[in-house]
Amino acid sequence: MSETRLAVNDVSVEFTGLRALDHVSLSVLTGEVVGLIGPNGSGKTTLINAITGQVKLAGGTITAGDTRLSGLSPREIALQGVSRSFQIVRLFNTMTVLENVEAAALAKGASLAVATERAKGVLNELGLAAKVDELGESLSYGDKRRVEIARALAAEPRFLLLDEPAAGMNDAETETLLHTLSELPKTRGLGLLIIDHDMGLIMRLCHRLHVLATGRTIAEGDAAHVRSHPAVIEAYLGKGAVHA
Amino acid sequence: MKHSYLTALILIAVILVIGVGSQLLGIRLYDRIATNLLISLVLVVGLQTFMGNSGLLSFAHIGFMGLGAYTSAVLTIPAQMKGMALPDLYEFMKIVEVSPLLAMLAAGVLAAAVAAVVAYPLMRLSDAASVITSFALLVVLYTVMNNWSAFTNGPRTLFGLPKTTDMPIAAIVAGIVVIVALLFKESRTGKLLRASREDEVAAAALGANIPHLRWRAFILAAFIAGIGGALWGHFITSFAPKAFYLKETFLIITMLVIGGANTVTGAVAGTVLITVAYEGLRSTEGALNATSFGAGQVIGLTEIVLALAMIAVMILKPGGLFPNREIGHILTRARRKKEPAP
Amino acid sequence: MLDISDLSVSYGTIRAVRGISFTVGKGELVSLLGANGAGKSSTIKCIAGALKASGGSITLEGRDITAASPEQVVRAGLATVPETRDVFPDLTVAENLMLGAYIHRRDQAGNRENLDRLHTLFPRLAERSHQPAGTLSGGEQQMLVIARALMSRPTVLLLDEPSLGLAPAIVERIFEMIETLKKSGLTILLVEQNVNQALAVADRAYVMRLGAIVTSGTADEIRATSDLSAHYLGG
Amino acid sequence: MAFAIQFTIDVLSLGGAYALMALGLVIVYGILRLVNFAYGELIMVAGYTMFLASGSGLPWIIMALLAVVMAIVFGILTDYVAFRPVRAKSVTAVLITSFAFSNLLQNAALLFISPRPRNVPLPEIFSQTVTIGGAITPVRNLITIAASIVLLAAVAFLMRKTTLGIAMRAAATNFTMARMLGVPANLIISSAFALSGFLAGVVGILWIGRIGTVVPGVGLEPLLVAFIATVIGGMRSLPGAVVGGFLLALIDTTLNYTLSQDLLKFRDAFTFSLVILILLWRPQGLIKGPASGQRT
Amino acid sequence: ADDKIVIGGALSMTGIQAPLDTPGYNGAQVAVKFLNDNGGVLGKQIEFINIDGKSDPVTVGNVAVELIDKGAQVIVAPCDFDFGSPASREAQSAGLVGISTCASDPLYSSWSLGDKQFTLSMWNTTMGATAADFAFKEKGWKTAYVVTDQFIAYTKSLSKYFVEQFKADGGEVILEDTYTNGDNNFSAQLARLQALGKKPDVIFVSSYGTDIGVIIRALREVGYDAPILGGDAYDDPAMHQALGEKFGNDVYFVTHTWMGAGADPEMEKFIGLYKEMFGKDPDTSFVSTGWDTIMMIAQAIKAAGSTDGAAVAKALEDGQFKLLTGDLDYGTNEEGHVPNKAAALIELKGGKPTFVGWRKPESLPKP
Ligand SMILES: Nc1ncnc2c1ncn2[C@@H]1O[C@H](COP(=O)(O)OP(=O)(O)OP(=O)(O)O)[C@@H](O)[C@H]1O
Ligand SMILES: Nc1ncnc2c1ncn2[C@@H]1O[C@H](COP(=O)(O)OP(=O)(O)OP(=O)(O)O)[C@@H](O)[C@H]1O
Ligand SMILES: [Mg+2]
Ligand SMILES: [Mg+2]
Repeated sequence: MSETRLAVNDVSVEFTGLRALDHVSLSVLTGEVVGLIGPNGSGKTTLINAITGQVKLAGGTITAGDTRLSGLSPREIALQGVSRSFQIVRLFNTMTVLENVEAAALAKGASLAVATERAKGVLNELGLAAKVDELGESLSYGDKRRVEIARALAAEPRFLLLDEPAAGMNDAETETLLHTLSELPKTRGLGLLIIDHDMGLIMRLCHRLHVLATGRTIAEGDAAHVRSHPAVIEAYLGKGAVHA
Repeated sequence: MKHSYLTALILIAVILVIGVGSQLLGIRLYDRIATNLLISLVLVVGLQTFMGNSGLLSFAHIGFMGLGAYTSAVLTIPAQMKGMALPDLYEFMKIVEVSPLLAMLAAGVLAAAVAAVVAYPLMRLSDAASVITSFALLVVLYTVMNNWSAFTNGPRTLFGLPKTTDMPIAAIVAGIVVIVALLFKESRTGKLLRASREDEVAAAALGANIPHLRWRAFILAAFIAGIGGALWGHFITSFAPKAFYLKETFLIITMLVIGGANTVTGAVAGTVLITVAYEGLRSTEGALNATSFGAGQVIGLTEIVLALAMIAVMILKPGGLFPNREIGHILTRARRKKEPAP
Repeated sequence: MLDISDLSVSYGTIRAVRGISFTVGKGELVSLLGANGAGKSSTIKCIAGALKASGGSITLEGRDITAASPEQVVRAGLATVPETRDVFPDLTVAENLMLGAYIHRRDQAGNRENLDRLHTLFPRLAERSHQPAGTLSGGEQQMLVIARALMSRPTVLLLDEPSLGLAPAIVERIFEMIETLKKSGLTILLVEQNVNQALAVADRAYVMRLGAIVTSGTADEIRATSDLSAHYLGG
Repeated sequence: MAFAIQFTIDVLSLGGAYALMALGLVIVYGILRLVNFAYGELIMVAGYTMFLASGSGLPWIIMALLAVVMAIVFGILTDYVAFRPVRAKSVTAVLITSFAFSNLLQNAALLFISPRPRNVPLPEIFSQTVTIGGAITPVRNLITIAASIVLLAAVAFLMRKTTLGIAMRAAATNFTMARMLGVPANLIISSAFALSGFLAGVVGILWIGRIGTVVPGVGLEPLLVAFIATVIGGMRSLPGAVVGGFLLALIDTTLNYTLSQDLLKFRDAFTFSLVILILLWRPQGLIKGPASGQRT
Repeated sequence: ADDKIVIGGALSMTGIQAPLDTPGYNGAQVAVKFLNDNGGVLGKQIEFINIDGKSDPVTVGNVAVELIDKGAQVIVAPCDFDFGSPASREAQSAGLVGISTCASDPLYSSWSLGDKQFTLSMWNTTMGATAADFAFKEKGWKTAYVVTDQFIAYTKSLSKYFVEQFKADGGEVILEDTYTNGDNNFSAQLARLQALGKKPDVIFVSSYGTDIGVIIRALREVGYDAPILGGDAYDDPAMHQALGEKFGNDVYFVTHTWMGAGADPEMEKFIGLYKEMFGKDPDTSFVSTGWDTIMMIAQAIKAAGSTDGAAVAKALEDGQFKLLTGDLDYGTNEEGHVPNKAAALIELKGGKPTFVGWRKPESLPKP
């Protein structure tokens, strides 16, 4: 499979009187894991929202391969192979886990039979096989996050954007998640953009990091580089992190 | 899905029990109540296909029922009756007289066609705006029925429809509609629509075309409502536009919500429960009135008790009797739970 | 100051907290640790009056508040930061903070002073005074919830995972703040996933597992417990 | 000229009544986000109170006060019966319970009073007319206009200048959290219903004063009007409700004056089509309320 | 139940019909008690079962079926074609006689409902013509303004026959306007009337329920003080009270009878019986329609010697009935069971009704 690039070029986003993203550029290749970190309110979630069309751009373009995503509706962007999870879980609460995941495949045009099969496959992969018949709302927090990831995967995306998938998980759960996620780029050939405040997870999972602060890029590069970048320590990691 | 077959089977059995039971008792009133119940079932299950799957409250459903009833009336009232029943009818329509079955189909198609045209732009609205527009649509439909004297005889009672609906016909239509609703729920459109009901943003982010999905469900619901209207028209044989307005709208919405809007089982359960409760209470009220104590003055007791019961059900089961899972699903799960996993 | 004795909490048939007892002394910072689902949040909510206890008693400064309503508990001087980031999404940041001071709504001057103090602690909230709270970023919401609780000028503060979803630098700041608050004489009960940081600020700690307290001691004693992670990870 | 004056007075007096109806509904609907179908019955309660008091020989103003008090009492009762038990559970459940409560009150009126229209006492001033610039208009209409202005100002003050409005919105969105901040949420929500009842009471007196009689179904029309006005004006804003009321009156009156007799029958169809168009154009209503906290 | 005669009623106790049907129901109860106290009919006691028709044609139809199920041998249908006809249609298909207490639209005929169906009321041909003759011939009012509520067959045809007769008499209708029941807003009609620039000699308002009062007030308030004329829907004490001393003047209406001295020799006896049962005076002529319906049914059953539908229908066709609402002689089945009857004229003075007298037009418009 040839490599494709999800490219964010010089993107700005504005809310009433507030520049949440200020000329940000970033790219994710298929097969690659990119970490997006930054202080609270630095615009990380907003960047994902911008890529998936949930907020309008005030400037810049976003492309996936040769296709221009900016200006398209969330639906059209999804059909271009970009899937996401949400910082605050958004499951289909009164549908079963299986139906939750099937929906993603159906939305991409799969037939009923194909969708069921694909959903079951993905759920197995994420260790949720025993929960297929439960309702979304009855799951524990960690399971909910996993179903969200399964749902995004069932859409067979080229690019997967995850917003704080490990929040609220304990160390053991985070470890399992790390393992699952690190396999994805290889087995599915997708590009992964991940936001999280768990530095342990981010440092071990990501090939490259991108750091935002108040809507601007303050650093990018590999883990070691970013970790020792003074601006990043100042704005994000804090002095304590240096010893950790 | 195995449990969907089971659900269909059970719901059809319920319809059969209602139908056969009412005949065995040999009381004409029960036959009438049963037929009425089955027609309500058509309407409530029809409403479920839209409201249950999309999660949007629709007030306009009864309006489409009215459309169906009047369409069928205009098509089937015998030519010699039309002079009296529809004095203002356009000349060329006066000679039209088709078979009730054909008219019923035409009623469904017309209702669906009108729904398709007017509802398309409305389907992108959600929340309060969608509730109000559907409500406004009901008022518009009602106003048209109430005033387009040529076709409806205005606000006045229209009469002369041939009485062709009986219990077996109503049961057959109800059975078909239940199956259609179950199929629709499990169809691609149905599943995606349910996803959008739970979370619009997430569903759109998956690539679901929400307005379009809603639109399809709305047309289906209107089609069923049109059929239901025709069925009802040929059962009652005389009615006025008031029969397609707020009171009836609330009644079917109540039936659906009490039963559980998200499931077809709920639609059936709610219809049966409310009908039985209503008829039971009404005969109690009648009996009270017959005693010298009540002396014909006990008015509205039925509604009062029913209202209290509704409040009680909503407090105890806010999602309705069958909030999420169909009966077949519940039973298969219960069985699986009993056989402990090896 | 805060005495919990034999407290139980149930959700229907699920018994989330099974007869726990502990105390938090005046000016003390006590940490409550435990794996997911151990019953920490349930305990907090019960003390705050948002959940009814199914057994046992809660006393605040010698006053029995077991059956008190949440309103009464706040008026008795106890404020809560729940784990669920419950901002009022449609209200602005300023309005959220204003509600935090609901019980002092007559004392406008005092509130303004308190607000200024919190604005220096969380400058972001000052910048965003007129933004609807629901549109804040996750971390900003967390800051708002903490600030709002402090607007009621409590003598006892319950904090349920205050660092959730916050950037490392902010987490650091929060813990600095907690220490400052403690120094100012506030009594604090802290629930945290981040054990090391929690123990770094706590005087004493209790470890919960499956609704019961399994270990307790000073922060140093707990840190020294070798099987802590076994309890902590719910192994 | 006389025509223009007549038209203006017609619009203003109808609009004043509509605006008041909408204001009473928007307190509950716009702030608590709950549709109170029993709102119309509060108007009915005010009417029947007047009827029941009419034999007492009390001065009219006392009867009117009594009517308003009863509407307030029933407003609070609505909260206790239909809203409090299900509020937290589901929006549709609330819809059904409030509808059921509305049915309950209507049928109680049927059972305990009468299905037949009952007369309400009206003060002399309600049937007097004045001539303004050549147009004759009942004094009642002027009272309605004045009442709508005064009450709107009073409610706006209450909501803006006191913590009450904010506390109401907080209690409505997250009940438990509001209580954990010391907000007596139950009391606050009940007070919203009381306020709604108060406005319904005033509307009841003015509206029924137009008709002269009260029947169990008298509340339906005000409810519908209030509902529509609230929605087109802006569901989350008090001024929106008032603007909606006047706008609806303007639409109604204009159609009344301009449509030919054949088309006039369809007036409601035109009005409601317009409502649909407005909502398609601005789903939030004409006047935006305070910004909503929705984001992804 | 061979030992009693069951009469089923679908009269509306609730809804817009209640002001017409509840008094009828009360009157019927007085009649039933009177008959039973005096030995019943054909030696059998009469049982009158009424189930609320709720002013809804669908409910009325359902109720009729229920009544027939319960053994009703005659059906008493509610007023007016729109609400009453479903009951009559059910009665007809069960082979029973159905009688409406006060439906006055000529659609309430054997032509449209079947050979066993009757109405106790005069038709609107009589009611409209009476009003027209009274206006033009007696009072000399030459120009009329007519408002027609599109609500039901009754409101429409009453205006139609009034206009036909008024024109035939030589009068001029300066404006015919329509109104829809429940509108509560009469400003458009007023605007059109004002635009005409002429004041009519008489205003004919055919409407229903509380709306009549609203319209009259609206007209009076803006200075139209011409006499107002209408049909039996005006015969509602609540409306009279609502108009009160101020507006309840110069209003005339045609109705079934006068509930006081001078209308009928039997009236005093009836009022006595009514008072005994309900503790107050009857306040509308609809009370008499209920009494009359039951008494007429009893008389017809006596004449027929059985409760058989065909026999009773024949007895009704053949009989002459002396009623509180005037003498009644039905036409044959071919003539549609036209009720040949006189009408009572009432005037409102200071909000109180007074009896003007009985009228029977010489010629009637064709139904
Ligand atoms: N709809 C909106 N209206 C106004 N401001 C907004 C809106 N959405 C986001 N913001 C602001 O934009 C900024 C960026 O928010 P964003 O959610 O992207 O932050 P983040 O980097 O994801 O932070 P966190 O780590 O706390 O989740 C924040 O300051 C937030 O308050
Ligand atoms: N609303 C509820 N209904 C039913 N069970 C609940 C509810 N809330 C919590 N529980 C159950 O009660 C137990 C204790 O939950 P609690 O939230 O107190 O745990 P916790 O220690 O705070 O965990 P975490 O670290 O994940 O926040 C869990 O088993 C949980 O599943
Ligand atoms: Mg974020
Ligand atoms: Mg917790």
